[in-house]
Amino acid sequence: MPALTADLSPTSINAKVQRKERIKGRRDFEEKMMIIEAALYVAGRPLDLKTLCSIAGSRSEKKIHRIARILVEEYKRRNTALEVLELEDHRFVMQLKSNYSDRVRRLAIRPLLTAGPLRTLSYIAYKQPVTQKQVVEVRGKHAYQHIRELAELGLITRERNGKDFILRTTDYFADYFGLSRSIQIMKRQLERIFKKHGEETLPLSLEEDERREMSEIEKSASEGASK
Amino acid sequence: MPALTADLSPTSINAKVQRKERIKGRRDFEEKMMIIEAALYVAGRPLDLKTLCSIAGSRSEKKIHRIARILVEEYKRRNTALEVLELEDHRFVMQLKSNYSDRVRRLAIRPLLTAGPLRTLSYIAYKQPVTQKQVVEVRGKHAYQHIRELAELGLITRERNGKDFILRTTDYFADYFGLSRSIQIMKRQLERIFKKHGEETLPLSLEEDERREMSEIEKSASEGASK
Amino acid sequence: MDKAGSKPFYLQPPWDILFDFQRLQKINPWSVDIAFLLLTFLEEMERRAMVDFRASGVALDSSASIYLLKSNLLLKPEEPQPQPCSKPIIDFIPPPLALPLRYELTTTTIQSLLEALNEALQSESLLSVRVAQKPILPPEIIPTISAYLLEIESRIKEITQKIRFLLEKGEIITFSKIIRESDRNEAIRVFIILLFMAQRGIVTLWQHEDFGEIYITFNGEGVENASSNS
Repeated sequence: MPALTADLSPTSINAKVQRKERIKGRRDFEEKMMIIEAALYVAGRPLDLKTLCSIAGSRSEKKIHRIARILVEEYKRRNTALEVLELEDHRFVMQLKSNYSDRVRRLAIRPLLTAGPLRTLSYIAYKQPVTQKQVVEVRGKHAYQHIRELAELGLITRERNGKDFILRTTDYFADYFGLSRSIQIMKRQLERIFKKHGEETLPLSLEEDERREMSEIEKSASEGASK
Repeated sequence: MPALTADLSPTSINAKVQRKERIKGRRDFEEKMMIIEAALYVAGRPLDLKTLCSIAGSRSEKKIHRIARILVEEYKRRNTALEVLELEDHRFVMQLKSNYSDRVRRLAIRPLLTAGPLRTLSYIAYKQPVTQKQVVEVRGKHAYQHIRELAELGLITRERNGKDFILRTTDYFADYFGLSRSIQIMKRQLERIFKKHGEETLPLSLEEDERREMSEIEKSASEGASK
Repeated sequence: MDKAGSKPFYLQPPWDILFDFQRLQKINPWSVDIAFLLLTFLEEMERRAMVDFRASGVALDSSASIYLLKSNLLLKPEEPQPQPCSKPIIDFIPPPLALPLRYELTTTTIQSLLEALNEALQSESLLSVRVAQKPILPPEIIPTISAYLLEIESRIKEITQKIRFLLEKGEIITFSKIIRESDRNEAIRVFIILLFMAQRGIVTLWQHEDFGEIYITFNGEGVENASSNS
């Protein structure tokens, strides 16, 4: 039981200071977690630790990494339609859980890509670097329009090659889908996904086990490359 | 303590059915709450009960209203940078708590519209109902393309009128910018903030007091109209 | 003035080509010397002290159409050729990749809307002033164009120098690089000169898509011919 009179002994003052420090520390921690949450909500794209540090006003990437990971856990614990995920290279993103997307898709602000352009995108990602000519031959004339759209959205790049174009996906594309930025590794990852899901539509976001699998592919691939 | 042997008495079966019903009811409730949350997250603008009902697949506005209100409470309870609010007319919105917006504002990098279409949109909002011909005369030939784009995004409607079209902004437009859905009142609101702010910088989104001011204009305008 | 019933001078050769739309569609645009036609048309009008803005307008419009025909002829072969009905290539087509749904705050706020409104209203007021004060077709524009077209040779030299300069820097030559510091009118003039240069084989122009960048290939011999000619 605490004494009703003020206890001014050195031990007690020390304990009080410590408690205050702890409370201050916890507040700071919560405040930073909420700023990271706010940042991920507003950005709508994966953010790296450097950006999160600068937004949260912290110099320690390690600290921010720890807080962001706790935010990921916090979202898993909550009964919510949203998720916060850690991607490769310690990037974090907030998004809708994939099982809700179909029902609320029509409310999204920006017109999202329809199945046609998404198929073209999928083909480019899998075959890259690939010529525009080949894509059009396989996907049909409409692919010209798809390619324009995909380039406008920053998902692919077009590099002139004589009268043709060489198409490649961008880092933004890799980030968006949580795939590796290395083309070689990404293709292996995609192969795995295509095999698993067959002709079905892919899940909107990667599931936990797939994500693990992906990073294993990546790990083994980069080990192979360094040998 | 529950009996280890199966109890098949009518009272017990009834109780089991009731328990199952309750569990099913709670699951349905939670599912609907998460769909409402998903809808508010993706839309990023206020949604009315009708929209929420259609998304959640429910015919009872009363039920959806109750669930949405519980979501509001749920967000108040959580330690989060986001909030769900009930506006007038029983509309609900998910947004960032205002004390975080300053710090994360710079992460917003993409505009809803580029400068040209935005000018055309603002002109239509201010002059509506306005003919396509007049808009093109003032804004130039490019406005045809702008008008198509704005209609595709659901920001304006085009209603045929002889050889011309009558253009109006949609409810979606009003909600996006936090303006009244009534054209008359919206024009007054635009005039008011236009005059008030002149060359000053406006905040990123409407602050509490502005939201209040807007609804006051709205209230006084509709009272005036009903007299 | 011509007597009522008789044809005005411009409906007679050589100017009649500018007023006969059906013939215009069929002719070889390279066989028409627009500079000559416009210049003599103006001189004739001055001589007769007869100013007819409608006729000037039509003449200008037809000249523009001829330039368009010329540019179409030059650029057409570079557009993607329709594929002959070959067998569709059978290839593994993976399932579509679906984008995850993420909310993203846009930079467009009510302030952006109001700023845009301010600009739109300003241009509206400018428009009313413009309509009231300025004649639709300033008469001096026609002599300016004609005089300019007479300087084709010196302009070709100038642009050739620019292209050479870019080539020396090892750059890909595009229309936008050549007009980098030019205003709109100058850009149009450069474009017309480029059409002349292409017709003479000094350069080849190609474009990937309508309204896209114009790429310029420099043909060495053509230039030597052109410079020795001039």
